[in-house]
Amino acid sequence: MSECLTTKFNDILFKNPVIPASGTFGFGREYEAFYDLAKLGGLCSKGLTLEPKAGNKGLRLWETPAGLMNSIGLENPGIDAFINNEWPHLKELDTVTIVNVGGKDEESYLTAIEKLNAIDIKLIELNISCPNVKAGGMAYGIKAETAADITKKVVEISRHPIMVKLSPNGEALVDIALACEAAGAQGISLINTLLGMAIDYKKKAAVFDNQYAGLSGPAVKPIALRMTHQVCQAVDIPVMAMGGISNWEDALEFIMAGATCIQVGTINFNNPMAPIDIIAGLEAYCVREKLDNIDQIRGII
Amino acid sequence: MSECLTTKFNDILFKNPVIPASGTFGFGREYEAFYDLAKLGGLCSKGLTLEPKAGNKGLRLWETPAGLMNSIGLENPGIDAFINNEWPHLKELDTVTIVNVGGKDEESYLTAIEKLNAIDIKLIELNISCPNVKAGGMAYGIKAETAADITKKVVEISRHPIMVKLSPNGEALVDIALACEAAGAQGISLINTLLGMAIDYKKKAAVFDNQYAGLSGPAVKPIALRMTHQVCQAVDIPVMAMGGISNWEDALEFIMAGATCIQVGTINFNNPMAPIDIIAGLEAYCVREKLDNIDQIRGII
Amino acid sequence: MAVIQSNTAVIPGIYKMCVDFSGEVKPGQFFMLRAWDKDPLLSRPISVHDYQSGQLTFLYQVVGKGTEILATLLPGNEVTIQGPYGNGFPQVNTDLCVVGGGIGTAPLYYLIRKFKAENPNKKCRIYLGFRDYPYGVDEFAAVADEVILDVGGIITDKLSVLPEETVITCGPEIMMTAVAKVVPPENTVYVSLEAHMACGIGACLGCTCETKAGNKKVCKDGPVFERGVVFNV
Amino acid sequence: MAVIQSNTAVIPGIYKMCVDFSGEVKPGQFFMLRAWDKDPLLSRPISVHDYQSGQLTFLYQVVGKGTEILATLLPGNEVTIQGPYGNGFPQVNTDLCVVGGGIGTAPLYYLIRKFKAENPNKKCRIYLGFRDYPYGVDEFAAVADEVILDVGGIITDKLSVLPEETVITCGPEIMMTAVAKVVPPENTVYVSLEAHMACGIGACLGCTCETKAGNKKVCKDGPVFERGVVFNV
Ligand SMILES: Cc1cc2nc3c(=O)[nH]c(=O)nc-3n(C[C@H](O)[C@H](O)[C@H](O)COP(=O)(O)OP(=O)(O)OC[C@H]3O[C@@H](n4cnc5c(N)ncnc54)[C@H](O)[C@@H]3O)c2cc1C
Ligand SMILES: Cc1cc2nc3c(=O)[nH]c(=O)nc-3n(C[C@H](O)[C@H](O)[C@H](O)COP(=O)(O)OP(=O)(O)OC[C@H]3O[C@@H](n4cnc5c(N)ncnc54)[C@H](O)[C@@H]3O)c2cc1C
Ligand SMILES: Cc1cc2nc3c(=O)[nH]c(=O)nc-3n(C[C@H](O)[C@H](O)[C@H](O)COP(=O)(O)O)c2cc1C
Ligand SMILES: Cc1cc2nc3c(=O)[nH]c(=O)nc-3n(C[C@H](O)[C@H](O)[C@H](O)COP(=O)(O)O)c2cc1C
Ligand code: FES
Ligand code: FES
Repeated sequence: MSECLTTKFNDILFKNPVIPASGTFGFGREYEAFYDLAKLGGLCSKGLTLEPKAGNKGLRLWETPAGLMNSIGLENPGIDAFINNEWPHLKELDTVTIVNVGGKDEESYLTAIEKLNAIDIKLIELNISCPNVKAGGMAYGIKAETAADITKKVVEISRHPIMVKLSPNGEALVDIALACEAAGAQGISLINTLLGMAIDYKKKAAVFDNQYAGLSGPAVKPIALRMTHQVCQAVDIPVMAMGGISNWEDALEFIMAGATCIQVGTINFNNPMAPIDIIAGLEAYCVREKLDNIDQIRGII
Repeated sequence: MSECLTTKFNDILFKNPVIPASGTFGFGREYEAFYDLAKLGGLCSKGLTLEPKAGNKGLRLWETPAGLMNSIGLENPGIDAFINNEWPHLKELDTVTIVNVGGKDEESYLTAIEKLNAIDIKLIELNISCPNVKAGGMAYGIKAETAADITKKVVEISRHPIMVKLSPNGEALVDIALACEAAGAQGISLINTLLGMAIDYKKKAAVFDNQYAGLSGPAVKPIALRMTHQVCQAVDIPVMAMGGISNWEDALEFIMAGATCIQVGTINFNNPMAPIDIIAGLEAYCVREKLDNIDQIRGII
Repeated sequence: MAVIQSNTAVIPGIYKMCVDFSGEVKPGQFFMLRAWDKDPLLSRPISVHDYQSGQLTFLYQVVGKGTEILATLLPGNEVTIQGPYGNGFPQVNTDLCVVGGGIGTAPLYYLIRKFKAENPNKKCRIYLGFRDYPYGVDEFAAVADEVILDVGGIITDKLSVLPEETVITCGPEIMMTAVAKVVPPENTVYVSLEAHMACGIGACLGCTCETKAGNKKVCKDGPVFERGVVFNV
Repeated sequence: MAVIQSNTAVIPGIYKMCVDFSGEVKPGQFFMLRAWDKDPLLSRPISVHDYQSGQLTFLYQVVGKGTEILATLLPGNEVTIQGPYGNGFPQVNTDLCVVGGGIGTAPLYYLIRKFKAENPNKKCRIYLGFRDYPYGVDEFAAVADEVILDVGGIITDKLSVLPEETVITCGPEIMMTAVAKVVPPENTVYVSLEAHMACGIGACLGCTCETKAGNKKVCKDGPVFERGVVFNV
C-alpha cells in the first residue's frame, strides 16, 4: 500500500480517508467475512447511547428511488456493553476506531462521554442529528445555539477530540457548523440522514411508526456534496463528509469539495466491498494523476 | 371521463388533480404531439419574469442517481411575449392554466403581476424559490418574513388568486407556509428544487457555472412527501404538491398526505405520457376502491 | 457473480432459477440476489429452494421491481448472489411435519429432500396451502412421504400433528401464527420469518424482530426461530 | 417500444443496433433511447445512422451507463425509442463535402446514402477522422465518391473544399470549430451540435445554445445549424 492516501485529520493519522459510516457497519465484525478491516482508514461504530436501546418498533427500512429510508431508532447495546464486548476487539485492529455517541438529554450525553474517557479511542463523533429518536437526537442539531451548547459541554469533559455530526434538516447549516467550531469542536461530520416520509398507499398509512424517517443513499449525494462544500468553505476544522457516496468517483468529488475524510454508508448494503473498492479506486487515481498524496487535490473547488 | 377525479382548489375547478409542473412543460405546445392537453387537470407555465431572460450559461443539466440537476436560470420570453404569443393559444384550451411568476426584486414581481391582471388566468404560482437565479428567486423564499412580505404585496395588487411556491432549502418550512397564509396566499405549492452540487472530477471543476443547482426527480420524493405532509397539517389553504412524482402511486401518496392537486415535473422527460398515465391510474384506483371522488382519501394520513 | 443455467416460469408469476454455485449450503438459508445497479438499491433475499454442488435453485414469486427484473434474465446472464446467509433449519432427529403456504414453500423442498436422504427411515409429511394455483406439488410428492394439499382454504383447519413429529413452517405470517397456536405444546415448532432487509448480514439492524430473548436479527439470528421465541403462544 | 433486430460491436466499444421502425425519418435527426426505468433517469439522444422502412439503425459509442446498458441488449429485446426529433440536415442542391470525426460520423452515413440516391449526378466527398481505430470506412466508400481517411492526425490539415461544395460536419466540437474556421466564407457550412438533453423536444430549455439569433434549442431548433449562427467565424 502506497502512501498516497494517508490523511491527517488534525493530528490523527488515517492510512486512507475512507471510513464506513455509523449505523451501516455494526461494530465491524460482520464485514470481517469480506475483508481485513485493517485496510480501512478507520471505522465508525453504530450510534451508542448511555443505556442500551431497543430501537423503534414497526417497519424499519423502506427503499426509495436510489435511496433508503431507515427508522432504526438507535438500537444499540449501550456504552458499557460496547466497552466490554466490542472495544477489546476493535482496539486490536490496525485502524482508527471512531465512536458515534447519541443521547436523549444533556446528562446522558455527558455521562456517556465520561465513560469513554476510560478507553483509548481516537475520535468521538457526536451525533446530534439522528432524526429517528424522539428525545435528543436531531433536536440538538437543528439550531445553532443548542448545537453549540451541547458541543461546548461535551468538549469540556471529553479527553478525546470531538467531531460533531450535523443534520441536513435544520436551519442554515453553515451557521450551525460555525457555532460548533466556536464551541470547541475539533471536526465536523455531515450529513446525517434527511428527514423523509413514506406512505404505503395499499395500507392507507405511513410506512413508519414515527411517520418520518431518515433518507440516505445515492439519491442524497448532490445535497450532501453541496452542504460539504458550503461547510468546508466556512470552517477551519477538518470535515468528514458523507451522503450517498457509492464509488471512488463520488469519494473524490467530496474530497475535491474539501472533505478531509469521507464516510461510506448505505452503499455497504448494496456492495459490501464498497469501501475497499473506493480505496483501490482512489489509489489508482493518484497513480494515474501522479499525485504524491490525495491532499494535492483536496478542496480545489 | 368520470367525475371521480374532479377537484376544487378553493373555487377553481380542476377536472383532475394532475398538473405538469413549471419549467418541465414549456407552455404546453411540445406535449400536444403526445396527447390532448384538455385531458390534464391544468398546466403550469414556465417561470415568467417581467423582462425576457436568457438564463444561465454553461452546462444546464446533470443527471444524478434517480435525479436531475438543472441550472436553467429562468430562461423565458418575458410576461409580454407570454401574453401576446402563448396566452391566446392557452386560453382556448379546456384546462386550467397556471402562470408561474418569478422576479429579481419587489418591483419586477409587482409589475409582472399587474400585467397579468389584464388576462383571465385562473391562478398564479408565485415562484419565490428558484435556486438558479442570483437576485430574487430563492432569496425571498427561505425566510418567513421576506416570504410573507412579498406575498402580501403581490396579493394586494393581483386580481388573481396567488399560490406561493415554497423552497425546500430554507428555514422551518412550516413557519414559512404559515407566514404566507397569514399574508393572504390562497394556496401553497411545494417543493421547488433542492439545492445541490455536482462536480466533474475529470475537469476538477464544478459542473455548473453557478456551482450549485436545483435537484428534482424521483430521488427527492421522500423529502417532498414529508414536507407536503408537514405543511398540509399546518395550513388551512389548499396545497399543490410536487417533487419526484413519477406514477399514480406516488401521486396518490401525496394526496393521502393532504395535497389537493399534484404537479408532475422531471418525469415528463423520462416519460412524456406521465401525466396521462397518472390520471388513468388514479381513475382506475377510484373505481377499484369504489370512491365517488378522490377527495374521500385526501389527507387521510 | 453467478451464471444463470435456467430461469423459467413454473406457473405464471412463479419462477424457478438455477445458477452455478458450489460451497456449503443448508436448508433454510438464503442468498441476497441482485441483477441491477441502483434501481432498486438493495439486493433481494431469496431462500435456497434446492441445492447440489454446482447447482443452486431459487423459487420466487414476482411481486415488485426486483423480482420483475430477475424474471427477465436468461441462461448465460449473470446474477450477483451473496450468501448463504442465515441460520437455516435445525437438524431434526424425529419425524417431520412441514407446513408451507404459497411462496413460503420455496425453502421447504431442499429441507425435505435432504432430510429424507439423510434419514430414509424417518417419516416426513407436508401440508401445502395455496390461495389460487398450486405449484411444486409433484416435486414435493416425489420426496415426502405424504402430501396434504389445500387450495383456497385455511391450512390449519386440516392440520393434525402427530406426537412424534417436529413441525417446521414457512408461509404468510398469519398462517405461521396459526400453526404456532394450534400445534400442541409438546411438539417442537420452528418458523421461518421474513423481514425487509438491507444488509442481510447483521450490520444494519433493519430486520430486527422482538423476541422473548430481546431483539433478534432475522437475517443473522434467524430466519428460523423456535415458535415460543417469536410468537406469543 | 421497438424490437431489436441486431446489436453488435463494429469494433470494441462501438456498436451498431438495428430496430424495427417505420415512418418518415430525415438524415441528421435523432431518437431518444432508453432500455431502463430510472437508472439512469433520462433517455439518451442517438442519431439516425441509417434508415429504410422497417429498419432503423444506430451507431453508438459506449461511454457511460446508458450506452453500457444499450450494448447488453440482444435481438428480441425491446428498447424505447422516441422520435425522430430535431431538424435534420437541410436539402443540399450542390456537391457535398462531409467532414466527420469519431462517433460524429454516425449521422453522416444516412445523409450520404440518401444524397447520392437522390442526386446520382452530384459529387459527394467525405473526410473521416479518427483518433485511434477507424470504423465504417468501407460503408462510406460504398456510397460516397471519395473517402479521405485520417487516423491520429488533425483532419482540417488535410481538408480542402471545392468552391461548388456545401460542407456538412459532425464530430467533436473542437473539430467542427476548426472546420467552420478553415472553410472559405463562400461555402455554406452546416454543423451538427451536441448538448446534454433532458426532454429532447424543446420543453426543458436544458440544451440551449447561444446563437447570433438569440438562444436556440439544440434538440428542436437544431441539432443542425448554419456555421455562422453558432460559431464566431
Ligand atoms: C429470508 C427471506 C427469504 C425469502 N425467500 C423468498 C423466496 O424463496 N422466494 C420468494 O419469492 N420470496 C422470498 N422472500 C421474499 C422476497 O425477498 C421479496 O418478495 C422480495 O424482496 C420482493 O422484492 P421486489 O423488488 O420484487 O418487490 P418490492 O417492490 O420490493 O415489494 C413488493 C411487496 O413485497 C413486500 N416486500 C418487499 N421486500 C420484502 C421482504 N424482504 N420481506 C417481506 N416482504 C417484502 C413489499 O413491502 C411490497 O409490499 C424472502 C424474504 C426473506 C426475508
Ligand atoms: C443530438 C445528439 C445525437 C447524438 N448521436 C449520437 C450517436 O449517434 N452515437 C453516439 O454514440 N452518441 C451520440 N450522441 C451522444 C450520446 O447521446 C451520449 O454519448 C450519451 O448520451 C452518453 O450516455 P451514457 O449514459 O452512456 O454516458 P454518461 O454517463 O451520461 O456520460 C458519459 C460522458 O458523456 C458526456 N455526455 C453525456 N451525455 C451527453 C450528450 N448528450 N452530449 C454530449 N456529451 C454527453 C458526459 O458529460 C460524460 O462525460 C448524440 C448526442 C446528441 C445530443
Ligand atoms: C441503517 C442506518 C443506520 C444508521 N445509524 C446511524 C447511527 O447510529 N448514528 C449516526 O450518526 N448515523 C447513522 N446513520 C446515518 C449514516 O451514518 C450516514 O450519515 C447517512 O446514512 C448518510 O450517508 P450514506 O448516504 O452514505 O448512507 C445510519 C444510516 C443508516 C442507513
Ligand atoms: C428543467 C427544470 C426547470 C424548472 N423550471 C422551473 C421554473 O421556471 N419555475 C418553477 O417554479 N419551478 C421550476 N422547476 C421546478 C419544478 O417545477 C418542480 O418544482 C421541481 O422540479 C420538483 O418536481 P419534480 O421532482 O416532479 O420535477 C424546474 C424544474 C426543472 C427540472
Ligand atoms: S438485514 Fe441488516 S441486520 Fe438484518
Ligand atoms: S432537451 Fe429539453 S429543450 Fe432541448
